[in-house]
Amino acid sequence: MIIAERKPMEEIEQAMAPYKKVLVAGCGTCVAVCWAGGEKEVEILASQLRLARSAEGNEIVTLEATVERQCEKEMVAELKDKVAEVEAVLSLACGSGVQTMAELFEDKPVFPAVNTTFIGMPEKEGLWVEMCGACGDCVLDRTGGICPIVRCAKGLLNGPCGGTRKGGKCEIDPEKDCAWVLIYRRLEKQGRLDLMREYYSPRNFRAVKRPGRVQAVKA
Amino acid sequence: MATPFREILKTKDFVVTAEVGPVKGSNVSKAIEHIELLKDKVDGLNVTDNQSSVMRYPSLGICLLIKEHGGEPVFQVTCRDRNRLAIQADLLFAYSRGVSNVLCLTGDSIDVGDHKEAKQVFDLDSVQLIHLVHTLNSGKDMAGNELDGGIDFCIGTTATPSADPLEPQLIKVEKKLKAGVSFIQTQAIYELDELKRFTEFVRNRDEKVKILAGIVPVIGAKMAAYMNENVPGIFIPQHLIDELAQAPKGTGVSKGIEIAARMIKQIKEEKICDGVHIMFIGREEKVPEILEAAGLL
Amino acid sequence: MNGCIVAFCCEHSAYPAADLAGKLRLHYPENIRVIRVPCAGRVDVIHILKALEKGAAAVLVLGCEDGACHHITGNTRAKERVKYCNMLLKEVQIDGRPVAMFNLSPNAPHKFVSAVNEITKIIKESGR
Amino acid sequence: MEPKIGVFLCNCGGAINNIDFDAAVKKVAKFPGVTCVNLSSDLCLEKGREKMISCIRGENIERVVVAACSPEFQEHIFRKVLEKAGLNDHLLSMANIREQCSWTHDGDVTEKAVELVKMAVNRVRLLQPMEKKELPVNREVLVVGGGFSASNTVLQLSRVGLRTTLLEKEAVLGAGTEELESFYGFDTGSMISAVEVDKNIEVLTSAQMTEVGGKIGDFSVRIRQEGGEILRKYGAIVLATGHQTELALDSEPQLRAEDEAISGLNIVSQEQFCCMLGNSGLETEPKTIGFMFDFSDENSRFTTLATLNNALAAKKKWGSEIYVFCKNVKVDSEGMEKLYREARDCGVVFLKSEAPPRITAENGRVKIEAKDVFLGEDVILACDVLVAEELYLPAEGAENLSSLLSIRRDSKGFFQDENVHLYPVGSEKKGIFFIGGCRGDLDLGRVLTDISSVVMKVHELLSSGKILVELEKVKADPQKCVACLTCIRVCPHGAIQLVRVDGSKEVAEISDLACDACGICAAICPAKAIKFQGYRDEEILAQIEAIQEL
Repeated sequence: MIIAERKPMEEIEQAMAPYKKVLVAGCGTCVAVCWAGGEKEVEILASQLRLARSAEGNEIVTLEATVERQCEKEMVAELKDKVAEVEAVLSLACGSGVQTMAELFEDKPVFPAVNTTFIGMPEKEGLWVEMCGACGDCVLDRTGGICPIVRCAKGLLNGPCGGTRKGGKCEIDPEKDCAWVLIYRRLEKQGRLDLMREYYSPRNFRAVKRPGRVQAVKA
Repeated sequence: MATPFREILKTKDFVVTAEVGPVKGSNVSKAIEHIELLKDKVDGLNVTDNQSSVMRYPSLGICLLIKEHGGEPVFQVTCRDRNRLAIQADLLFAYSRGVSNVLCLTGDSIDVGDHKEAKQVFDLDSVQLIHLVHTLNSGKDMAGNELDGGIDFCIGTTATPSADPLEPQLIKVEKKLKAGVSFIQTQAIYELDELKRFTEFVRNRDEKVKILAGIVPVIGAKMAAYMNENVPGIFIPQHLIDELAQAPKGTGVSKGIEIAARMIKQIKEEKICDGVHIMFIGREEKVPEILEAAGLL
Repeated sequence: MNGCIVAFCCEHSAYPAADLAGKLRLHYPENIRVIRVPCAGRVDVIHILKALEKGAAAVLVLGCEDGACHHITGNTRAKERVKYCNMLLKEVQIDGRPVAMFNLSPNAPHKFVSAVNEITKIIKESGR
Repeated sequence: MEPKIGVFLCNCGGAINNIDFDAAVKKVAKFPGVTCVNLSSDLCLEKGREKMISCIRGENIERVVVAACSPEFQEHIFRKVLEKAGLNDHLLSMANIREQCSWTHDGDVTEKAVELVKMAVNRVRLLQPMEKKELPVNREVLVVGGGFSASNTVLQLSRVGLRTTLLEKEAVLGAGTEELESFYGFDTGSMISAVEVDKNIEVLTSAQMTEVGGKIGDFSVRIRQEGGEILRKYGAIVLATGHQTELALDSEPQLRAEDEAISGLNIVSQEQFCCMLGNSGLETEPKTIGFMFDFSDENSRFTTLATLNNALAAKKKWGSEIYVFCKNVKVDSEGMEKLYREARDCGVVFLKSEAPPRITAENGRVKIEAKDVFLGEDVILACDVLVAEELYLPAEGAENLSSLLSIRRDSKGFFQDENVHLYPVGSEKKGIFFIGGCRGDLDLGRVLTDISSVVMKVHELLSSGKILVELEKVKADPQKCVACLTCIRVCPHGAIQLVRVDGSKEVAEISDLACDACGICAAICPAKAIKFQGYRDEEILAQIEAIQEL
C-alpha cells in the first residue's frame, strides 16, 4: 500500500500562514493505515495548527473531514460545501489524493500535509519499509521475490556491488540488508541459484512512459 | 611511447599498476607531476572516475594527459553518472585519442559522496558495461547500429575477495568472467589467504585473465578504523590495526608503506597472483617508495 | 480555564492513589481536575491537545508503575504518547514540559501529591 | 431530545463540611438537561437509596449523576440502585466531591465541587445503555504437561466436575518426578494411575499442540499425535510444562575445572544422586561426598532443600562423610530450619565461602578447593562424588509454546511476564494459566497452593457454562474499520481478531469475552473506528468542556 509521512510542521505553518479558515481533509485508506493522514491525524494536525496560531495571537478556524478515498472524484465531491466555506484546503492524502482535490476545486489552493514516500509494507507495528518502485517491468520472478530495483540502493540487476558491508549489509546504510545478499540466500534455500547466475541485460527504463496510463478493457 | 597494456599482460609475469586521483578543479599541474613520476615505474596508470562519488576533474582528461606524456592510461568508467548514450560516446572519444584500456566499475553510491542530493543514474551495472564494451569492440552500438570506425578496448574489472558473505560476490565475478575480461584489479587486500582462495576460484574458470591484487596502504590505526567504517569494500583485519597502533607517533605513513611492501613481496615470491595495483590516492608521490621497498624498481 | 491542570488518572493506580490522598487529608493545589480513565493507555493525543486548546495550564497523565500495568503495555503506550505530544508542541514553538506523565501505584498517595506539586512548579517555570 | 438528568448530592452525614450545598444545588439546577437535584446525607444507606429510587421513578429520570464519595467505593452500589429503579445501570456518572475535593483542600471548595458535578453531567448526557448477556462457554479444560503439577491439576479439576485433556509430549506420564518421590514421599505412581483411570480425564501422550486459536471459552486447538491431527475446542488452557536443569559446571566459566579430566569424574546432579541412593546394587558406596549450591543462582531454596534431603539420606544409608560448600544456607521455607539442624547434628559439615570453589581432578577423585569464610584459609577436600549446583532453565518447548499462544515470557524465559497483576497463575490472556516449573516457581509448597488457585479460577470461569458480559462494550465499527491490523497488534490481551463481514470485507472484531476493557485499541485506531462505551472520545472531551474558569 502507499506509505506517506507527515510533513514537518514549519512547512505546513508557512503554507497556512495567509489563511484564517481552512479545511483539513484526511483520507481513510492507505494514509490512514500507515498513521499519516487518517481521521485521527486530521484531528491532531488541526488541533496543533489551532494551538500554534492562537499562541501567535492569529486565530485560525479549521473544518475537519475525512473521506473514504481522496483519489476518487465522487468521494471528494462530498466535501463541496465545506470547501466553499474555506479559503484553502490542507490535504493529508497521498499525492494522487491532493491532486484529485485540486482538480475538483480549482478556485481554492490545495496544500499537501504529507510527503508520499513509497509503496511498502509494515515490517513491524509502526515501521513501514519500501517494497515496490512501480517500475512497470517486474523482475520478481527472477530474484526469488525480492525486488532489487528499489531494495538495492543502486537498483542493480546483476548484483551485488563491491561495497557490501560485513554481514551482508548495504553500502550506504549498515541498518539495511543488501538486497542481493537476501536474494542469494533465498535462491540458495530454494536451490534456484541458476537464476542469480544468469546474466540480465540492461533494463527497459521506459516500460512505463511517464506519466503512466493504464487502460482497462471496456468490459 | 609505452608498450600497450594488453601486450604487457601477455608478456610480463608480475604486472604493476598504480592509480592517479584527479583534483577538484581544473589545475592539472599536480597530475602531470604524478604522471611524470610514475609513468616509467608502472605498467599502467588507472585514473579514478569521480572516486567515492566526489565530483572531480574527469578521468578521461587525465588519461589523455598520460597519453601525451608517454604513459599507459587505464580509463575507469563507472555507471553512476552517465547513461548508456554518454558512456558509449565517451568510449568512442577515448579510443579515438589512443586510450585503449578500460576498467568497468558499478561505482560508489551518491550517498557516500559530496553531492548527496544528486540523481544517481545506474542505467547499467558493471557486468552490463563489460558486455557493452564487447559490443562496441565488435563494431556495433548497443542498439545494434553499425559503427563508422570501430574500437578495440582491453577490458578490465574489479572484485572484492574479502567480502562477507563471499558467495554472492563470486557469482558476480563468474558473470564478469563469462562476459570476458583481460584483467581484474581487486579491492584492497589485507588477508593473503583470501587472495589465494580468490585467485584459485578465478583460475579454474579462466586461466588467461590476469589478477592484480589491490594494495591500499593504511597510515595509522585511526585511519584504518575510519576506512573500515566509511569506505565501501574495505575490511582491515584487527591484527593489522593493532600493528599500526603500536607504531610510534608520526611514523604512520612509513609503517603503512612497510606493511604494503611486505605484502607485495610475499605476493610476488609466492606467485599468489599476476601483479599488484597500488592505490595511494592523495599520496601518489609515495608510490615509488613502496615499489622500492617491495623490490620492484 | 486558565491555570487549571487536567489530570487523566488510571483506574488501577492513580485514581485510588488520589482517593487515598484524600482519606489521609494530604493537601495539594486545588486547580486540578481529575478525569477517570480505565487505563493510561486509553488517553489519546487528541485529548491532551484539546485540553491545552481549552486553556489548560498543564496536562498530567498518571499511570501504573513500569512493569506493573494491569494491561501490560498501557503505561508504556501512554509514555510514548506524552513524548509524541511534547514533540508536537515543540514543533509549533510551544513549551512541551507542562504535558507530563508520572508513574505511581495505588498505595502511593504521596507520589500523586508530589506529581501535582511538580507540575505546578513546571507551570510557573514555563510561564503558562 | 435532551435526556432527563437527576443529580443526587450527598454530604456524607456532615463529613463533607466545606461545601455550601445550598449554593451548589442552585447552580447545578441550572445545568442543561438537569431536571431534579436532591441533597441527602446518607445516599449509601438503605434509606438514602430508597429515596433515590422513588425520585428516579417519580420524575422518570433517564440519567443519574451522584456527587458523593469515590466511585471506587460506591459505584457498584449505585448501579444496583439504577437497576432497581428500572434504569439501565450504565447510565450513571459519579462526581468525587469527597476524597478528591472536600478532603484534600481546605477552605470553601463549593466552586470546584460544582465544576466536578458539571463534568459528570456532561459525561452522563452522552452515556448509552449497555445490554448484559450470558455467553455460553466450553467447559472443557486443556492441561499441557505430564509432570507433578499437571497431573495434580487434572485430578483436582475432575474432582470439581470439569472434563480435562492432559497433553504430554513424551510417551509416558510422570517424567522427572523421581526426585519428589524420594524426598517428599509422594507416591507418584498411584497419582499417575489415578489420572489414567479417571473418566473425566482424557490422556493424550506423545502429542503436541500445533496451532491455537480463538479466545477464552472457545479456544480451538489443533493437536498432532502419531501422524494424525485432531481439532479440539476448550474453554481454558493450563500450562504445566515444567523446567529443565543444567549442571552449573558447563555453563558457568568460573566453576569450570581447570583441567579437562573433569568429565570422567563422578560429578552428578541432585536427581542422579537420588537414583544412586535408590539403587541398592552400587559397586562402591561413596565414602566422602561433596555438595555445592548458592553460587550461581541466588534463590537457591529448591537446591538447598534437595541437598539437605540427599545429605541426610546418604548419611543414614552409607554413613559417608559429607561436606557442603555454599555461600549461605537459606532456610526460609517450611521445615527447612529443622532439616538443617538435623543434618548438622548427624555430622554434615557446612563450609561457607565467598568465591565458588575450584574443582580439579586428583587420581580419579574430585578435588575441591575453597577459601572458608570462618577459617580464613583454603580448605582442600578430595571426595568420591560431587553433587554440583544446577541452573534452572525453562523447558525446551517453551520458545515455540510462547509463540503458539503469543504469550510474553520474562527475562529468563519463564512464562508470566514479571507483572504483579498476573500473579499467582494468570497470564495476560484471559483463560490461559501457568503453574509450577514453567513459571520458574520451584518451591513445591507454593506449587500445591497454586494448583488449588488455578482449579478455583477455572471452576469460577467455566463451571456454570456461561459468562456474564456487557455486550459490545468495546466495538470496532465495521463501516469505518480499514483493517489496518494496528489494534490486533496492540491489544495486550489478544482479544481482537480479523473476521470476514458480509462475504468479502475483513474487519477487526473485539471479543466481549476476551476484552479486558483497557481502551488501548480505542486510542490508537487511526480511523477512529473503535468505540469504548463510557470512555468514548466525546465523553472524555465533554468532561474537558465542562472545566470553565477557576
